[in-house]
Amino acid sequence: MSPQLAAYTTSTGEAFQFWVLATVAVIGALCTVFMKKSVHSALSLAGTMIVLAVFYLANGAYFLGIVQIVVYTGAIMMLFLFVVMLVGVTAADSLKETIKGQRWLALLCGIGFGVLLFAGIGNASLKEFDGTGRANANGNVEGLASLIFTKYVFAFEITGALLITAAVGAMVLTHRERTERARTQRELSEQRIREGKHVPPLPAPGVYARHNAVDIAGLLPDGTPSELTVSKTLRERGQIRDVSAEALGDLKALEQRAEERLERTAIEPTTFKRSEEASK
Amino acid sequence: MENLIALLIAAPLLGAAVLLTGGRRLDRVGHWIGTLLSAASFVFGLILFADLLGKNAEHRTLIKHLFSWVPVAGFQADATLRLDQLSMTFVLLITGVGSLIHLYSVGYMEHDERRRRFFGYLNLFLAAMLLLVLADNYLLLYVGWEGVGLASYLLIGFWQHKPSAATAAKKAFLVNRVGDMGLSIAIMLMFATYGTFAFGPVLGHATDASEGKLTAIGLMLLLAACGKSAQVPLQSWLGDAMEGPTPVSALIHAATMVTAGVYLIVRSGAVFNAAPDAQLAVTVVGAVTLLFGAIVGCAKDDIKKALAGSTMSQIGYMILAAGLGPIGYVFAIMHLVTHGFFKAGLFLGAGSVMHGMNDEVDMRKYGGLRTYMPVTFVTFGLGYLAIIGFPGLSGFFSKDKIIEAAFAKGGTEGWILGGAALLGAAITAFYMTRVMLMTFFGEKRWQPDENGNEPHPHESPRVMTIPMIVLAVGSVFGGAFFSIGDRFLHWLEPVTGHSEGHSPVSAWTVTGATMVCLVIGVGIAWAQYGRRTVPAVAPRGSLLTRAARRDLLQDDFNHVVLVRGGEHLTRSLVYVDHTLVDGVVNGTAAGFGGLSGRMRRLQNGFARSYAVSMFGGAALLVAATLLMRAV
Amino acid sequence: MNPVNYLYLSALLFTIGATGVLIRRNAIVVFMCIELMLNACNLAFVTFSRMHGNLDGQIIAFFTMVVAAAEVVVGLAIIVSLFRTRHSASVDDASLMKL
Amino acid sequence: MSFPLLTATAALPAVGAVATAAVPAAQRTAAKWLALLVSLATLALAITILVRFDPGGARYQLTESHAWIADFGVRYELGVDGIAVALVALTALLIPFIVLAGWNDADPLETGSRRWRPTQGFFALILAVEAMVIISFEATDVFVFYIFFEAMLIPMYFLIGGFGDRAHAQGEAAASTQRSYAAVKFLLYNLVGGLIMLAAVIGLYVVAGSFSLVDIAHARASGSLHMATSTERWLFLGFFFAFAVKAPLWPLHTWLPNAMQEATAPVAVLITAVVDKVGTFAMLRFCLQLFPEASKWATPAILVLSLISIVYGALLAVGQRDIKRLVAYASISHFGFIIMGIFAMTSQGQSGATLYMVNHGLSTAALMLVAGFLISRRGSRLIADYGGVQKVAPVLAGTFLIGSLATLSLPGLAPFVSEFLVLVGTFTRYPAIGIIATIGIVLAALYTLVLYQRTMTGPVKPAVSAMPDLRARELVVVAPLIVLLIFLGVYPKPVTDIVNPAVKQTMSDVHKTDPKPSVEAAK
Repeated sequence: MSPQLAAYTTSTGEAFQFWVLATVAVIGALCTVFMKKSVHSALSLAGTMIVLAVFYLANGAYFLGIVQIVVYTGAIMMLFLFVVMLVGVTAADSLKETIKGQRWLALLCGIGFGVLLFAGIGNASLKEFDGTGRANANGNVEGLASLIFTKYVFAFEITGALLITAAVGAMVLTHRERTERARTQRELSEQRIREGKHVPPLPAPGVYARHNAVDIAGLLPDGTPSELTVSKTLRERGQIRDVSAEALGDLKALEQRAEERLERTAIEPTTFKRSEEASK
Repeated sequence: MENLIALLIAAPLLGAAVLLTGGRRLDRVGHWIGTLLSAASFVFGLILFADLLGKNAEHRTLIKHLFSWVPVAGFQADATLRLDQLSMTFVLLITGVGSLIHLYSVGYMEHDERRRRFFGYLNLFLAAMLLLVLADNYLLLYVGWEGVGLASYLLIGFWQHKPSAATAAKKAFLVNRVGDMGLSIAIMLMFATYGTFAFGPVLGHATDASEGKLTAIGLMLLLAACGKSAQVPLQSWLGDAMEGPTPVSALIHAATMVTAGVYLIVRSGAVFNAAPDAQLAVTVVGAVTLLFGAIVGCAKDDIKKALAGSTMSQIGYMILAAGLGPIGYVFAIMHLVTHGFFKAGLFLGAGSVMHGMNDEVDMRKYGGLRTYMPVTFVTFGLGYLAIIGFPGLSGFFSKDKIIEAAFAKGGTEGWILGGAALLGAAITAFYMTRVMLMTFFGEKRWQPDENGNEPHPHESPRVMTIPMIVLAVGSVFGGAFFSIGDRFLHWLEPVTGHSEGHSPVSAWTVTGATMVCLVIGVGIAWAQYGRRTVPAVAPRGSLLTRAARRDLLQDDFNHVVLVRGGEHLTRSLVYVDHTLVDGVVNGTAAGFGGLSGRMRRLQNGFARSYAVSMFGGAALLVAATLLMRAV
Repeated sequence: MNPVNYLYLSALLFTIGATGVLIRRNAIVVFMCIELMLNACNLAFVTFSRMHGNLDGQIIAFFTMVVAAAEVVVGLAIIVSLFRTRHSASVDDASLMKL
Repeated sequence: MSFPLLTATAALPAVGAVATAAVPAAQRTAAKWLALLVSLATLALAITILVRFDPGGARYQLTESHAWIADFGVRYELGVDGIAVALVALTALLIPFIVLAGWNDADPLETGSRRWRPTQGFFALILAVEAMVIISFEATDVFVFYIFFEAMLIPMYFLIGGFGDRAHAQGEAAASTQRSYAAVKFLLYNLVGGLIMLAAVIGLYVVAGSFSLVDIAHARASGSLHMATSTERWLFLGFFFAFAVKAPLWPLHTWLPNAMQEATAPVAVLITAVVDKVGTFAMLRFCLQLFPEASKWATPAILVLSLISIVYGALLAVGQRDIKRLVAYASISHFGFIIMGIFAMTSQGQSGATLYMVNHGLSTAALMLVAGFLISRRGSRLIADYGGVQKVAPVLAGTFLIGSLATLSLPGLAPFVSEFLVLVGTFTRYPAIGIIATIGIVLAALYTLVLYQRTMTGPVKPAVSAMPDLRARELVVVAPLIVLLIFLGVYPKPVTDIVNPAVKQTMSDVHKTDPKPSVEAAK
């Protein structure tokens, strides 16, 4: 690549590439913001990042472009997905605003800020550019390395310290210190007896219910769903599917169909009840 | 000899201090201590008098510098006493009459459990009054001036458990304070004008100042005199002051304190002489008051209030005389002294009557007392003859001279003033005859009170009658003693100066006219109260009578304008202070509170909200940067 | 085409990210939006690097990446521990700053 | 180096305050005695100052000077002139009476908790206030003065808010609310004043480069320090505002009635007789010396305000139904007189004002403390709840009357001399204002005598019929005050001799001479 000085324009290929990929990047960004499920957001963001990696490469930042793909899109976004999985993959956020005026203020600020930035960039006289040709003359990675280990060596060292600190910090934050001996099953059962609640084992999901999926609460004998039947993690994520209303609707429809079919009158249930009492 | 002047004041002051702080162990002897110290002061006075008589007329002024009182740059107030003929006259009157009244009070207050304190107050009064007349500068005079006011306040309100007495005392002090305001402004004017307020420099160089200044000083002094001497328009307190024990009325509100105004004007003669306008104001006040008091005196059924009206009227005569300038000063003082005798005698007589009548003061419930209390009747009668100016008695000499002097003022003023004085003489004769007839003549009209106690009129004990007799002797012979050979005139002339006026009418004509007025007054009274029986319940009376009973509505005016108005003013000010002045501050506080309450709502705790603010702030920063670059 | 268009894109992405931070309640999504903003910045740096013809911009972008990585690690750790205690990843639930 | 007498006088009560606070909870009486002894020892030191002070000597005597905060030119500088000596003596004199009068005011109602020590706190706070007031009087460094001027608010705040009258009519909860309202109001008013003053203090440093009163006044007098007219005026207003709040001057007065009403009588005396004096004293010392031209510029406005204070305070006193509020408004009226005397710019006025500060301290103490004794007996502050007290408690009534008479400036009692001096001093320069101010004399008689009449005279009300007369302790408090009132009324020369030279100095600071009598002027 021949060094190119003070160019006024890039190649048409790059321009084409820019317009296509920039559209993709913006759509990705918007999807990141507006997708209901965080998994979708994460994936959109990953897409945007890959586009950005391409742009880095196009701008002569080969090292950064690769790092962007490997480290950012590869590692960091995977970390995101991991956490999303931990918190609840399928949990869909409500996009309904709860703070009064927040959305409008946010949009106003965003638009205002954007307009100002655009105006600022537009105002700057950026008609010509140098290009990275000379800077990358000895190879991009070598160029970066020579800067990092000379001019920016202290900053580099400090970032190293920062990374270690961050790693340690993350460990400290997520690690739960066990301050006491783990309790044995016996002790746990004794405690349950002492507290006097849920002495028998927790009911399994789907008991008396029409479904047996793990996220559907089992029905108690009186027909009310019991959240105890669903695993704690799902409960905390709020991912319990409540099918009781649906089930009741189904039941009603079924009964109605049965009545139509059998031409029963509404008296039947009462007689049934009476006979039940009589049997007692 | 000069040290004796200080002792004059010190003796009663000591008495007051001992009696007021001594506690109950002095209860049994307290009254005698008080009387003794008062008499001691009188004796000192007599010694000093003898000393003065032994000197030439020009050297009869003794000055005693006690100590430097308020030394401030440019402002030297010294505690200096001055004894000259004028103050000597007063000293003798005050201590003499004062001692007699002390003696009388021993009997009068016998059954009062707080008698010791009463004598303490009386002694305090004597000390203050002596300070008033002995002071060598106006500021020290002011101390005495307010001191007598305090004593008067304490004594009027002596029976504090009676709300009326407490109110009367407060009223007296307040009205006097208005007068005191005049005195203090006068002193300030003197200081601003002369740089001092000692008698010597001020009176000696009075004419150095402009007439306007002098008139202002004179008018302020007149205001002071009006307050103290119960002259219109500040006369309203004197009638109520009769709530005090009768000896107090005799001593303070007849013989001595109320005449302090006359003393002040005569003492400041040099100022008034150079300020004719102020003098005119003085005479007008005197003339108006002498008629006002006389009219009020005619309508009152309360014996003490009738006498109070009379006092007002007689002091009106004195003020009138004092306002006439050098032609009247001496006669003002002479009338003051004779009035001291006969009015004190009359009050003591009234006290004696009340003493015998279970403290009844309504004359319509007296009648025919002359047989029950012969000594009181005779002494009261002599006082009566003296005050109406019966020829040969003291009132005749002193009052006649004042009427003559009023005519001698000359011009229209002279005629008006003289005429007022003559009219006053007639009214005096009327109301005094009325008092006399209602009390001592006619049928007995007293009835048992609601408890069934019928009064048993009886003569008072010796300790009370002796002072009355002494005063009666004074009222009979005092005037003649002073006037024959112009003794009093020659005595006072070096201090007050004297000039004969040019009367448009001869002295004998005036005397004759006075006699005619006298006869007319007595005659009308006789026709109304002597020949007819006096109704025990007051008839409704004419409009004028009813107005006069209410002090010619002056009190009502005061009540409506000053009391009610003042109450409204203070009440609204309290409201203003609470709502407006305080409200502005509280409003500011509430404003800030409300504002911060609103601001606090922005702090809703949501991180996103804060983020919006941050973002908005960042946008603003960008905008500011761009703007700066654009500019 | 002038590389300045990259800057416009960067500004646009940054604004979208910032708005996202303000609008979304899910802490993870908020974090993603922050990443978006950081990436937008990086794009700008890289573009500047090209326009000025030196590598300093790329260095800065590199550092940004490092810092962003550290930030993500710590931030996600915070989210996880928050989720453990509060059973929610919504930023609105943590409104303890309110008086 | 000689013994630092001034520091010792201020430090002794400060140390005493700490010691009193440290007394164990059970030894309540010991704390009282300790406080009394400390205050008496302070009085002894103050008397030593009085004796060692030479009226004819240098302007500031017994001076002490130490470097403190070198970077800001702050020095710990103390020194007293005649005015300060008089006020230090007044403060040291009044505190033992205040301690003695408040002997039982802070006893805990129930003797339950052992850790609760209100008594110790009460007396420690009083001593702390004394220390700060004394050092404010002594400071000749503006910064030092400012610090203690402000710090005084803290103990005062707790004294007002923490201790109130017993047996309040509306119950303890309502009383407590009103107390804290009064305390907060007191604090806010004075803090606002103090903050404005702080700005002016900093401004002064910027302009003058020093905090030393002596240096600045000297530089101003010699002309080496020139201030722009507007700068001087702004700085003056900053200082004056704080002092006017403290004094207090109409319309900044409304905190005083609340504070005095809610505080116990001894604390009320502490407020009005001691703490407020710092305000008027500072006007005389700082406003006039530092900003002579601005003081003259502001004189007409200040005189009018003080005139309003006089008449307005008196009128409001007439309208009050609460004894302590009445005394508070009376004090506002009297402070009007003091400020008027200061700004009349005549030697009579300023001597009178200084004398007035001393006399007002004595007279208000006498009246308020007796009123406090009265209130503690009946458990009510309302005038209407009393009547006929003189019949059952003649000594109490008598002392109350003397206090009232002192308040209305009866000649023969100390306040008369000062009030008349102020009036004369004002009159010679501003006749109209002097004359209007004399209305205050009449109104003073009105409110005091109405108070006396309603509470003490008339038929005995059932509620007061069993009221005991003054006890020995109470008599010990009141009798010396009355003796002093009479003595200074008859022979004020000892005080005027000390004050006069200082006033002369102040007059020369503002380049003013007394107006000549018109007779001499005409010649």
